[in-house]
Amino acid sequence: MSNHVEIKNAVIRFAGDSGDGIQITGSMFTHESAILGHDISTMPDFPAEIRAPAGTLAGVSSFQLNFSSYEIDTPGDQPAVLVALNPAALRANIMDLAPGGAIILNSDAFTKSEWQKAGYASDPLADHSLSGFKIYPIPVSSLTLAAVENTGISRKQAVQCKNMFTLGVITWLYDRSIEPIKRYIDKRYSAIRPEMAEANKLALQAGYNYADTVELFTGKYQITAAKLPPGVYRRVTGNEATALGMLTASELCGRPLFYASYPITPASDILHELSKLRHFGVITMQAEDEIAAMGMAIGAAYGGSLGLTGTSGPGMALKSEAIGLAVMTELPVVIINVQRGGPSTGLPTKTEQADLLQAMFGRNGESPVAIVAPATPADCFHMAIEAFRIAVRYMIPVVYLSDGYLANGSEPWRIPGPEELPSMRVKFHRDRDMPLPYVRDPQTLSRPWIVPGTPGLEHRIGGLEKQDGTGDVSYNSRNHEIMVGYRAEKVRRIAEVIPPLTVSGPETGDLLILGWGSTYGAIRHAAENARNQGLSVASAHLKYLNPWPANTGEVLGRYKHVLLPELNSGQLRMLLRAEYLVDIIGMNKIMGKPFLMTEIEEKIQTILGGVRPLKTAAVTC
Amino acid sequence: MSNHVEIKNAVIRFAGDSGDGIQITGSMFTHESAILGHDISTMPDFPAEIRAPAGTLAGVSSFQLNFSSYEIDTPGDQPAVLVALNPAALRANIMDLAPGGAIILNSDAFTKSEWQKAGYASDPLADHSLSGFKIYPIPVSSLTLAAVENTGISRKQAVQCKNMFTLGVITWLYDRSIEPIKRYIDKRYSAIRPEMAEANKLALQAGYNYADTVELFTGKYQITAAKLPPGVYRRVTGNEATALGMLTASELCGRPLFYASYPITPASDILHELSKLRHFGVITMQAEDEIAAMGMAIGAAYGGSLGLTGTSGPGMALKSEAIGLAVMTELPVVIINVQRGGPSTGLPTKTEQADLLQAMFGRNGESPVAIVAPATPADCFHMAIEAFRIAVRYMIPVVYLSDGYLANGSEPWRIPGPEELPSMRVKFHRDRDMPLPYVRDPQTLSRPWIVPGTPGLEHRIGGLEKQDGTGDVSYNSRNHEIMVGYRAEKVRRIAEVIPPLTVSGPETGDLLILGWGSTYGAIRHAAENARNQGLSVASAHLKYLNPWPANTGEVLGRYKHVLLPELNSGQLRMLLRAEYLVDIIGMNKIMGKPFLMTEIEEKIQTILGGVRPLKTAAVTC
Amino acid sequence: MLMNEQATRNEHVQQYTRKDFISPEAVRWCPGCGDYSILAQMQRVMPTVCAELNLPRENIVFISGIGCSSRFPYYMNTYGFHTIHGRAPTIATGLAVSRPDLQVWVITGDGDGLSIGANHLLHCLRRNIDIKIILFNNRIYGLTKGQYSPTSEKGKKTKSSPMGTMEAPVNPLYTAMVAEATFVARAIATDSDRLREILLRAARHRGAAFVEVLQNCNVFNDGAFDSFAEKAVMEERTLILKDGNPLIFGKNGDKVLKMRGGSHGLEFEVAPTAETPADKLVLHNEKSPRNYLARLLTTLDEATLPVPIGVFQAIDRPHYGAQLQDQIAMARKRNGPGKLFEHLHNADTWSVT
Amino acid sequence: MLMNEQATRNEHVQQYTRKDFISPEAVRWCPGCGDYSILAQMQRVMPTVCAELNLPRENIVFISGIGCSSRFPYYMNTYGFHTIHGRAPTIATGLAVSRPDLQVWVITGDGDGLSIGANHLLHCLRRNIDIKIILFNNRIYGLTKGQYSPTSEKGKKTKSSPMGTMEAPVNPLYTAMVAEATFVARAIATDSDRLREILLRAARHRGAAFVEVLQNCNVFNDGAFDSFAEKAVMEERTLILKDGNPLIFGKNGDKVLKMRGGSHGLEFEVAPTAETPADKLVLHNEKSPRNYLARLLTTLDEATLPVPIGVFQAIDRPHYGAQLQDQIAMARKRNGPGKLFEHLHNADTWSVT
Ligand SMILES: Cc1ncc(C[n+]2csc(CCOP(=O)(O)OP(=O)(O)O)c2C)c(N)n1
Ligand SMILES: Cc1ncc(C[n+]2csc(CCOP(=O)(O)OP(=O)(O)O)c2C)c(N)n1
Ligand code: SF4
Ligand code: SF4
Ligand SMILES: [Mg+2]
Ligand SMILES: [Mg+2]
Repeated sequence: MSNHVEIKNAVIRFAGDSGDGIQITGSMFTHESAILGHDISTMPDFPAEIRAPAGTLAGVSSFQLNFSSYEIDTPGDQPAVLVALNPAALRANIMDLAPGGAIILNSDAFTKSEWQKAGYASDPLADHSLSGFKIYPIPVSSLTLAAVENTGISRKQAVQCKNMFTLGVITWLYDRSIEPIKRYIDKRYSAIRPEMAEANKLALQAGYNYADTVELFTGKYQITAAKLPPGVYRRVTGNEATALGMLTASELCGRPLFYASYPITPASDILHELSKLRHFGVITMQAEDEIAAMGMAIGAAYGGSLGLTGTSGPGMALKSEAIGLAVMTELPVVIINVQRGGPSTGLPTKTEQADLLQAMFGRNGESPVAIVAPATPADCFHMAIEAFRIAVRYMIPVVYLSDGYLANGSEPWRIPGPEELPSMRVKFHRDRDMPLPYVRDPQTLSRPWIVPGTPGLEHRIGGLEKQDGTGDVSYNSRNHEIMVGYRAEKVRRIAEVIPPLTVSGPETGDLLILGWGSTYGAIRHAAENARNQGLSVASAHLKYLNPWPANTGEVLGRYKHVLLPELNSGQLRMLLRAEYLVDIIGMNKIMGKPFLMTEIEEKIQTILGGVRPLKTAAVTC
Repeated sequence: MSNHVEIKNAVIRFAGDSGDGIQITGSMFTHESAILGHDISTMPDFPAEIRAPAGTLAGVSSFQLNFSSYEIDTPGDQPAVLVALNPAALRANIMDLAPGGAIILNSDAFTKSEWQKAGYASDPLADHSLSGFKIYPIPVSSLTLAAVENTGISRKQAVQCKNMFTLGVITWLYDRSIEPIKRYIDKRYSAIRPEMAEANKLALQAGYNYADTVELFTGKYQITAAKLPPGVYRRVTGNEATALGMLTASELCGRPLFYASYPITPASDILHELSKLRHFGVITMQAEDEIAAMGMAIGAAYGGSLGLTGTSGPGMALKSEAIGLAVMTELPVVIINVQRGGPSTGLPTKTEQADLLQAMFGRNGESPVAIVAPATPADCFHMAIEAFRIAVRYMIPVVYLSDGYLANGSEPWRIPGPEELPSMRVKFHRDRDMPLPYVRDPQTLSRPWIVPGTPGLEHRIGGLEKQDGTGDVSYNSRNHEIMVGYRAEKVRRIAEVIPPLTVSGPETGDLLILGWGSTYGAIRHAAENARNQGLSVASAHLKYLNPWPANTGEVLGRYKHVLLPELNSGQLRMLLRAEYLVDIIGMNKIMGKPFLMTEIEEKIQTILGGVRPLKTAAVTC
Repeated sequence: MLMNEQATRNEHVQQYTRKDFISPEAVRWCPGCGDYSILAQMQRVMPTVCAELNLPRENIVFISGIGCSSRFPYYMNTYGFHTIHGRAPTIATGLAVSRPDLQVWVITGDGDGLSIGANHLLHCLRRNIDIKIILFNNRIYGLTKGQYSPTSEKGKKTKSSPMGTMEAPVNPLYTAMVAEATFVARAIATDSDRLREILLRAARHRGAAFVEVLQNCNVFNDGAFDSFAEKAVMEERTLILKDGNPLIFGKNGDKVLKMRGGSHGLEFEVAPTAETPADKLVLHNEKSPRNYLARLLTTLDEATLPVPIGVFQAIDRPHYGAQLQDQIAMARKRNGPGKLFEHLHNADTWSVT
Repeated sequence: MLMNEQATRNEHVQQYTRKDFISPEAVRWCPGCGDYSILAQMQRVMPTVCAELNLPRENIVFISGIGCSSRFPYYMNTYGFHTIHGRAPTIATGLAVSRPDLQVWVITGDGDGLSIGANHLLHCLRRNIDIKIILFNNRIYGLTKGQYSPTSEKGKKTKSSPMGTMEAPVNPLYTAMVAEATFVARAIATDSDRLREILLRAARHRGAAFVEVLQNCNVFNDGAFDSFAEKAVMEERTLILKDGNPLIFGKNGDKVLKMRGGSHGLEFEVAPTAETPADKLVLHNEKSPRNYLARLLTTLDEATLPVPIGVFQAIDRPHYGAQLQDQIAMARKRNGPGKLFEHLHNADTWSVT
């Protein structure tokens, strides 16, 4: 039983009913893994209902964690271990489990009525449907109840401790100490609910002891710490990192942050995070709807704050008219869209990348905005700062495209020092001798930021076309064309201040896999694996989507094939094809789920197994 | 003075203050021209303000008419005659006048204060700035006052008659009788304002007599009637034809028309027209905003009516979330967007084609809709019917893209007979044995239209992703992908029932000029002119924008060059380039004004004068 | 001419039972949620509604926005449309106006109906569209997991207001009154008999009916209405409105609500019934269209005065759809029924041969 | 920490004249439009506002939506923002809350503010945002050339309602009252002295002020207010509200407005002043926060009762911005002022070396 197996990474998924505390269990184990120096990446998944009927497929909640001794960027394709607290959790997750993977399950929950509720026709533990896996049935419910018997909590509360029991089992399995978790429980819950904290610790210990005693498992797994760059780390979800990045942008600019938002999944947590920051002078407002939130952000930007609003797809649709106003009045507003499955209300808790074209074109008239998209949860911090750096420098609305997978997923984040952050102090225009609000900076083409309260520069702006220079209303034809041109050119010039597109892997070769947004990890590692197999495959990631880095066309031209995996039907692909007339190969998944590395690896095989060569026409136009 | 000059067409522009009755004058003359058998095409232009200060440039209103002995489709590039009732009208329009053109002006209005108000530094009649034109100064104001002296109307009213005086002059100039206009005045105004009708007729007569007597002009112009296809004609503006087409669609389908709209320029007239049709059972509702109007149309479509809503760009932005609901619930709604200059409030009374990409992509998620666009004011009738034909057959929202130029422009319309109209009777699904709202027709992929009130088919629909077949809520990944696929494929299949793209001119050749929407006339005639000069130039017009006719790619491939003039920065061009990887040449004008034929002709010269050859890569993808 | 074939209702509608209104869809609210009771009462009252109004089940439609409450239509075995956030009244308007043969219900929440959707609510009430609106007020955002709503009490600490909210709450019923709603009522989700009675009265009303149902969200705002809706205190803390009756409440009707005028304007006060002469009692009147008292009753301070339950107002005013049908009839009388080809030619035409 | 440098106001503000508030932009309303008078009074009152509140001109901002009325900001020589249809209150909210040093005015129309934008109006009033909202009510859509508006009288025939409208009109002031506006007033565009007085009082108010100005659109709805706003009848047909005074109006104050209770609820009636004992007179009270009388005064039937003009309500309630600053101060007291890098590290961290 002291059989120690050294492995490089582990992918484990906790699954149970929405009420089973799965997200908390996952989080705690993740936290501990991070502290132990592993690289981590997580993916929670929960139903759109607050709490669907217990025991049904609709009510299953899950949390997947990949922790590793090397650098990772995805929560892993297939869990090697599945913890299933009831039959529904088993049924909803079994298809993702790696062949031969381990299932740790709560045997108490596999009663006939329960497996029927989950939609099984026969007892999955009795029929042979699970024969390809290693099964570890544990009477979790009854053991937990026994463990917490004397704490004086109610039976309902006692049952709720079963997640801690399984956490104890898992902790043992990966050869860890349970002490840090106990400390964590104490720190978080002792003060508020001491008897529950006590019960949780007892259940945890019981699970650990059980695994240690019962000889259920043939061995323990050991994973060494990952070699991450030196520094101080914390774990962040994408939404947390976004909130921190926006705060940081505000401090770097020396302008207050103003966040207006209307709650919507999966963006609400950004509102929750930022509303805790009153001591920074951060203003948050829960608006009556998304239109109002956009209007408020515009008003704040007009007054010299960093105007920020955040939402998800349907809310983005509502903001579109007002975003047009920000385009016309050239005010620096950042709009966060944490994308989810669409169209319409769609799949609120699932991830998708299908709002790119909405961000590009979802307004009347020629109405260009800048667009950025973070690649990983931790990258959200960086790209949030970038969004405001562009917005204030170019006096332009910037759309920041996150998604559900980034928003709720987490990874370790090395906290940067002040010297690592860009300098982006803003200055308002105060020169009374140049009182024209639409005279442009010759380099950036941005108009001056003149805020009310500045003496001598009183002026009027609005949504009607403006006269070049003066900003007065103008219906002049020629002027309209000029102004449309300026607004477009201003976006193009942003390319001057964003980093070029870089590739991982060979600088030229057979295949470039291009990505944007949350597909980063799967793409990068799939390409790496392909290279390890001797294939000539590079990967590159577009974090700036309007404009693209100046060298984008050139990079695309260096490879025989370009593959573009997207969680949509080919939105970026269409834009790149139109611009560069390059026959980019699409790879599209619209299932509310991220790509698996293996899916991309298979696609690489198909392409390099000898399909159509890249057809290139004019590379410029 | 009986010097009769036979000409083929005449382009004349009336211009004056907003309060001068310019639009009425233009309309009357147009009307008479149409009745005389000319082909006509008109273009009104008026300020965004209801009535800007008299005498200023901002207050100038104008109306251009092209009437002709042959078939025309544009109001003409450059007027040969400009009627200017004040200095501001002169100044705002002079740059469009053809070299050597005639200016008929109200000399009474050229006082110092008036020409200063118009922004002239010196008297334009005294300096030599107008030397390139023929000037006919007439003291219109005083002659009018004298003519109506004894009718007992107020001075203010008397002054208002001066437009009729100029109409008299013009009527003489084109060798017409004024009797039809008198009859028209009688018919329209005698009953309501008899003294004004009388005064108007007197002023008209006075103008006519003046021209006849004063020997101001060197001759009269005669234009023979155009050879239009036989039939009964009436004049229609695009908005009128749209309203008539929608009514006709309703009658053809045998389903009531329900129109909900929120007033907005230049779409409001559709609401005004349709609200006169209560006796057809047409329901119109002025909604509280555009979102509500869209919601109402969806509700009506759900109930089995033809659900229709109409707006312009900013209103379209507001509707976007609800359009997504129609996409998800697959209900046949038609959304009219009478495009105007953007972005934001933009140029409300000017025309533009910059909302195509908004129509395509302005929603969250993968949310495809069908798109059609009429080519001329009269074509609005036909395309309105097409919009509903597609909507009900495919159970899909259809965007109908008109624009300000079509909406307010007019031309003769041959009224079709019943036998010329498509049959499109709709049937609701009533089969109790197949109670599934998302089971698809194998051919069209459309789901059945099951309306409330149908016994045994009670079901629930909504904006969440639906289970294939049952329509139940489904968060299943695979199902989501299937449904996204169906919604996209459904749009593609529409290509099966729309006419192929046809060309005017050679079937293969050096240049194809492709257009969409209101650019039709300018493109067609420019291409015709080029052919007359021996160039190998064809033209084709896309009236179906999503999907395109099935042969579109094939047609594009038959020409060395493809030119795509658009009143935007290249929106259709981008889509076509992405789809066919063809290096289409863009020609873009964003000035709130339609293309001139000559502009396109010049572009043809530039291209066929020998520039870059067409680069083609894969034609499919 | 193009009248709906559904426009004529069945002569005799079948007898339904509660079960006929239970849809096959599994209910997905949290255990203990107040929504269950509202659903149950609706399902129980529907057979009566159908019988009374001679309405077949297929002519009933439930339309909702987004929120926990807005899942309601899935569970009713009628036609149902779960639309988008805040817009249910607009979709219901299009349906009700174009299909006068249907009975259209709108289900909404305090966020759906009073935050993002308040404007539509307002306009559909003043249009007096023939729809029955049930607003589930739990004073919280349930579906998005616990942010404050427009009806949350001032100072409430939630995920989005960690230091407390700063806005005055919206009063749903008073807002409905101002919007000229013709039927205005309040019920409590757990007070099932009265809830059913009120749903039935809403169903009978022609025109826009607005019903606020106070509903406990036991996950994010547990006990929000306990101070007056708990069994033990309800009699003392609520005032059951009865048309034509004085505003008496409390055990054995021992208390009465009165108005007091004076130099500081008008105010309400509670007095012992015994000490109030009968002719000084104000009587509740549902049917007076300019009844200020009914309006003011919607505004009582919950902390110090009893909470009125029941029908505040139920007046007869032609609804939008009816007026529209009148216009159609009048237009047909004036112009004859529309004839398409005549109409296309109804302009200054000319012939080319 | 990141407080605005503008937050401190000038010690002594220069003396302005009316001319200082006239912008160079040419005014583009129709000749005879009621908007001119409102503009003139605003420009005339501004020097007083600035002097009284020690406010420099550059700290004044006018924000509008879309409509004829919403062109207003172009003509004021202050900061101005002509936004989009119906959304001015939202933009003003963002500005006012983030810049407490500014005085923010919102200019809106009956369509802009009560049709597409009513929801924002409602929410910004209940938040008591420190902005002054002037709604130009001409009971018509001017800029889009003559469709009916939410305040158009029922049955009105317009381009979009050729057979007459069917909806009950919105009552702007009553709606503002329900939305818990802290300052509510009505003026008539042509009644210049009183208009100026009311604008001044709105300017002085801290919190959301709502002023309805009745404005004639002589092109599309001429004479809409003649029945009571014409010089000849005004004294008889309007009731000038004065705080602490009875509701007396008419020549020499010969008439009085009274309330009547009874079995049919509460109603208003007009009586001769002479026949009404002084102690039976209700007194107008602007400042009582739960003053039902003030609310009801917004609802008088225009045809049969006098039209009240003046300030209906002016109560003191902490505005949103002030409460927010309190929260910021409290948070700083509790946590110290935010320090970025401390905050970034304020989590469970670990070191990799
Ligand atoms: C346009 C849009 N914005 C936001 C949301 C997110 N959202 C869903 S329900 C809801 C509020 C629900 O509150 P309420 O109406 O009170 O319903 P409850 O869940 O409390 O029954 C919100 C903000 C959405 N679905 N769509
Ligand atoms: C989103 C949007 N919808 C519609 C319009 C068109 N529109 C401009 S002003 C207006 C109504 C104006 O009425 P009101 O607010 O009463 O102002 P008034 O012109 O009467 O002063 C409308 C519908 C618009 N500009 N934007
Ligand atoms: S979150 Fe609240 S309102 Fe929603 S289902 Fe659960 S208990 Fe009910
Ligand atoms: S249309 Fe009416 S409101 Fe608009 S400017 Fe003219 S008179 Fe004034
Ligand atoms: Mg709620
Ligand atoms: Mg108005």
